[in-house]
Amino acid sequence: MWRYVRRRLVLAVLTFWAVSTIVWGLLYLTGDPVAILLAGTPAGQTDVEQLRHALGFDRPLPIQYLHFLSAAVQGDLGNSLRSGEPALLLVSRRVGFTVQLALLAMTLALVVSIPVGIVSAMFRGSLTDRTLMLLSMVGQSMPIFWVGLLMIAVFAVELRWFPAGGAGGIKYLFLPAATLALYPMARIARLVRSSLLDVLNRDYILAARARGLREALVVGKHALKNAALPVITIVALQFGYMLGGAVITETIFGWPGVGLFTVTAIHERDFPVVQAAVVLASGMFIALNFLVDLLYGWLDPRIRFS
Amino acid sequence: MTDLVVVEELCTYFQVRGPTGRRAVLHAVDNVSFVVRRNEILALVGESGCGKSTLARTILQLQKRTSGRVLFDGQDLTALAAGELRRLRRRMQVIFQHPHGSLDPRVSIGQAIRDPMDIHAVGTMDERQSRVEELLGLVGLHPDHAQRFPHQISGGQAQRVAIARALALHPDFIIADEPVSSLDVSIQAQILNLLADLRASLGLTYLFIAHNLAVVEHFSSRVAVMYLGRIVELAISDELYARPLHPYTQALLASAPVADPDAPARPPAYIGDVPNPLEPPPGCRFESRCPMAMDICRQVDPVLTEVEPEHWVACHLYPILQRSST
Amino acid sequence: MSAPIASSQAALVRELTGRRLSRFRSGDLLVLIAFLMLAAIVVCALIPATLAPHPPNQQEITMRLLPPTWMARGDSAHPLGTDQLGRDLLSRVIHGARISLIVGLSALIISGFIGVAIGLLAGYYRGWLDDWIMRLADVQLAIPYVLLAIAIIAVIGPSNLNVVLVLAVNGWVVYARLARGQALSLREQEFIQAYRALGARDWRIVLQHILPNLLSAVIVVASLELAGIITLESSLSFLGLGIQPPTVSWGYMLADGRTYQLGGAWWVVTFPGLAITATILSINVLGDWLRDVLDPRLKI
Amino acid sequence: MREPPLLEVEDLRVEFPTPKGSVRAADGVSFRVWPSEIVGLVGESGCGKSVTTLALMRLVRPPGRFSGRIVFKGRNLMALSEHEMRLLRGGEMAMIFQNPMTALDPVFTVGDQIAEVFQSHPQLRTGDVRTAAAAVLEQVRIPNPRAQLNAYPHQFSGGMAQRVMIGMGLAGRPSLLIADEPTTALDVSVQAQILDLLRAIREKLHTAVILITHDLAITAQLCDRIVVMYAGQVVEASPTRELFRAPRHPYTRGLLDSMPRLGHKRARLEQIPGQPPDLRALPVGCRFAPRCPRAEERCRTEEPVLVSSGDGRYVRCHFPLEAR
Repeated sequence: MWRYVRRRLVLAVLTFWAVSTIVWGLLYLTGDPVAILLAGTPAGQTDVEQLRHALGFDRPLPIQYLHFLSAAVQGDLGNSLRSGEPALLLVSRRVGFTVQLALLAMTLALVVSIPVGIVSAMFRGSLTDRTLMLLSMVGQSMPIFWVGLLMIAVFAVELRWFPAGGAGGIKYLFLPAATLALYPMARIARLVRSSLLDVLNRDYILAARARGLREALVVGKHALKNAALPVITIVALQFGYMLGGAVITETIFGWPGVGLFTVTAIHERDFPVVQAAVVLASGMFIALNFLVDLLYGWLDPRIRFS
Repeated sequence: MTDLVVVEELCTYFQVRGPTGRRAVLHAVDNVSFVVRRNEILALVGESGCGKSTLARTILQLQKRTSGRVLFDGQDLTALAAGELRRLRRRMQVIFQHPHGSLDPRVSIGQAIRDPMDIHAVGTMDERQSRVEELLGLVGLHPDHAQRFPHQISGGQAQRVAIARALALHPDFIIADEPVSSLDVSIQAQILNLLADLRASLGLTYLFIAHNLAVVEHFSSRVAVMYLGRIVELAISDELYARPLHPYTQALLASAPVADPDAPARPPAYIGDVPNPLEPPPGCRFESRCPMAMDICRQVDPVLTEVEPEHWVACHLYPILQRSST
Repeated sequence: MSAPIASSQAALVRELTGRRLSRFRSGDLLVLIAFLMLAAIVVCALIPATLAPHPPNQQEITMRLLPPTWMARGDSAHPLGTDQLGRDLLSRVIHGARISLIVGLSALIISGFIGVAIGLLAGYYRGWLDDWIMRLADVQLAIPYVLLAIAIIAVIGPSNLNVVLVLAVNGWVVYARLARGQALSLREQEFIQAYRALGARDWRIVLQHILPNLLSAVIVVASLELAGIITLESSLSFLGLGIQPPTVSWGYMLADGRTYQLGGAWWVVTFPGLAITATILSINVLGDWLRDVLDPRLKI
Repeated sequence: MREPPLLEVEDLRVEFPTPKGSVRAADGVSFRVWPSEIVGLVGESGCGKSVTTLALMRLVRPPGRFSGRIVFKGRNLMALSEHEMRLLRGGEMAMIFQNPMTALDPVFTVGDQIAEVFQSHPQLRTGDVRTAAAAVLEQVRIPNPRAQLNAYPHQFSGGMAQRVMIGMGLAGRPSLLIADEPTTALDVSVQAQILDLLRAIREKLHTAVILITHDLAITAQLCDRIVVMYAGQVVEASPTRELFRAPRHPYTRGLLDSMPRLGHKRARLEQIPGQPPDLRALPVGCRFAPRCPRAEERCRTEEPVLVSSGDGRYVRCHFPLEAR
């Protein structure tokens, strides 16, 4: 097990390094990083050269990279072009909002999807099953921004149950969380169903029944634990996307998380902030995947002991 | 020259790595030497994981060897250039265990049998076509089968197609890797008889890999017994079944079910499970399960020796016996 | 009934009731509806100018924010009403189909082609190439892509081509992993070994025996991927980082109309939203059906 | 055999619906098992032997259907409630499977899975479940049983895993053990040990065993009687010695002759021509007629029934073979 943990940890660190490098390379995509940074500002030639020198862009590329790396290791991803504050610090202040939103959304998604998936699998082919699966197919097909707009139109404008946007108490959190939850909810419900059906066809389920186990034990213990493995992967993936990619939901509802902050930064062409946001989100994502690997090792003895 | 295939000190090792990343070396085939004589059926017997299939693949150069040589009709296959090897492949063919698995599900039966000729550009289109029909007849299939696809035929028929495909280029040598083990008993006999007939009429040489001792006894002229990557005994079939020398061969034979209710009941040989092939013991590989293990077995790896004419065995029991008797 | 002994009842049932293309099942009505819906969308994408009653960008300021015909102030010339600039919504929805499908399909084809090629090579030849490609795929999967995509677009600027490229870069990983996995298992299959033993060259084995056998899995995955690509494209357009006006795109229509929706003009966002949902839903339904028919054991 | 049979199966049918009508995987299967007897259920793949035993345990899952009469220890199993049936499974009737590695749940320890049997059957409640579970492993000759309780299935070899399965089956002290190809996935040397274990269980515990297999050689020394199935039907049932000495159904004779037998090297194997029929397109009359060397006109029109010849032998043939 320890060997497995170590290997996963090394992989996570390497991945994080690779992601940071890609984000660093973003500015060089069009050739001249300074031009990107100054785009939209009426800067003269001397300003450009000054900035190039001040930011070190006139040094050889490998040196620039090493400089970036050594700074990044110390948590320095540059300063915001607007406020001059450290970009990473600015972004981190917004993480709390995003985590709140993601946690509530994932809770909502799981509370609905897992029972739905189980019921569908147990009553496979029934009217209930077909209705639930059709609904989840529709849920999976609705683009999130339209869902958000519908939520606002119905629950904020028409019914006036919840505010249409902004931040505050749980009231403000509910609509964005429900919006964000819809896709994973539908996706996970379908996955729980198919994964459970797959497991129910396995020999060990037949063998468990042949041993005279109660159906509740066969399904509730053997089938569910085995079916959980693929579900956990998708749950983690979706949660990771929420942490980093709740961009659209946050934009629609004006929820001040990392996503909205990033979009604002893009419109303001504040690139260090955008970079910091991508690095931070990827970091959370990678850390989450690492935790899932540990969870896998704990759930599946074949990984733990091999 | 009567030896068609000569295998010399062949080794195939695999670097294996578990999900945890621990590296180890699997000695799948370890210092194996033997010859296959023209027109004989040499059987290779052993339990799962003993390396018999890897050995077959290595001989055919489908698997890279770690060291050693394989001579086919005097030419060293391991030293040939890719083009020359490809030309030589026409003369050696292989039949696998799973009849449906050895046919491409998207290739019709006729095309599958024709493929070898297409690959080596043999004959004109018409000649290839008539050869396909000839081959179908040879393996006992109807010409109409040519239009069908693998999922439309039974396992026994699929195995016949695989045999026809192997015969398309007039090979001298065929490796049959468990050709009947996944077939039903009544179909098994059909395929075994077909293989025997083809050998007689086409002068083929077989390396026949199997785990069923009764099938091997029926079908082979000589038998090599494999254990954990090694050949532990090699003898003429009748001799081996009448007088197995290696304790492992004896245990195998004692374990095989005898299809005779009147045969005296025998206690099974309790030789436990096969040890982990990743960590072979320093001495004899069979030592941990051997009822007759001696001190020397734990330290010295026995070599395959001809203890009697045509009877080879890798066991410390025999050279000692010989020495004491002479 | 000559397949290897069915080890479990499930295998037996599968063997006895194996689904075939020709069979009509209860869910097939849904599939038929999805097929017709998608066909209609494709027709819209092919000949939008013929179908649309008005040019998509024709503005009539006097006719702003007209509701659909069946409502009180509705105008029969604008069946689905008009937007804030008096443009005909029906015409714009019809024209929007074109860019969604063009962008979606081109990104799909580029990423599918690259991904399958890379995956095939990695899976068939193994070795260091395989190691590196799969590492790269892991790294890419560890990035929340929406965020990275908008960052890239922000750097290289939004244009139709850039959107396609960003979407294609996102997509290749799925195909590469799929093709690699299938190639890895296929190359160990006895029939591939048999062709190698026959002396077939690598290109022949890969192109004639491995590629055709993984195509059905690729088609299934591609159909489900297409839905994702179209969603992502409309999301980027919604954020103003995707398709740029005057090209009509559903995502941009939604972004453009959202403030007017709050004022009560629900139709400006409802119809483009419905169009996207209908497209993605029908693709999803058909993809699901394709999987059942072509490759029921495929896990996605 | 004066005592009443332990198990009586009469006219058992198992059907699976398919697009082209339903397929009868087992069609009118009848046989009996007496206490502490080992019966071999022999046939080729697809002959219906596995579904038959699943039906005995009432484990055929929808959409499969089954009907017929199953009487076990005087109780009509078809009339039992699901609850009573469940207590019977793993209790008085146990079952083991072909591949022990897939029949054990990979994510729970072996001890946990054995304990479940005790927890699911009130009649088996013992003081300490762990001790009872260890005793189960000891009974099937697994060394160091107490420590092995904490092991996961993948840590066992195939042979050891099959012992665990057998042990679990014995936990409920069954009077009938159904073993579905218990050695097919194992090596020869391990197979011999498992068969020996089954023999010892019968001696010691007087458990009757139904051994399902496609390999007649296995049945020769282990089984008291053999039931031969072909295309969903029982074609012959007979005490082992008589069956080997003088098979009465041409199919049984064909099977015996086509099987290479250790120590009986022949120049050429006899072979049964053709292949088993597709259950979706069965021939009219006798199902074996198309492959039968003795088939006559009657065989192709009239389906034979299973008849007793009085000496404990049954055969489904219009023209049964006489002793050679």
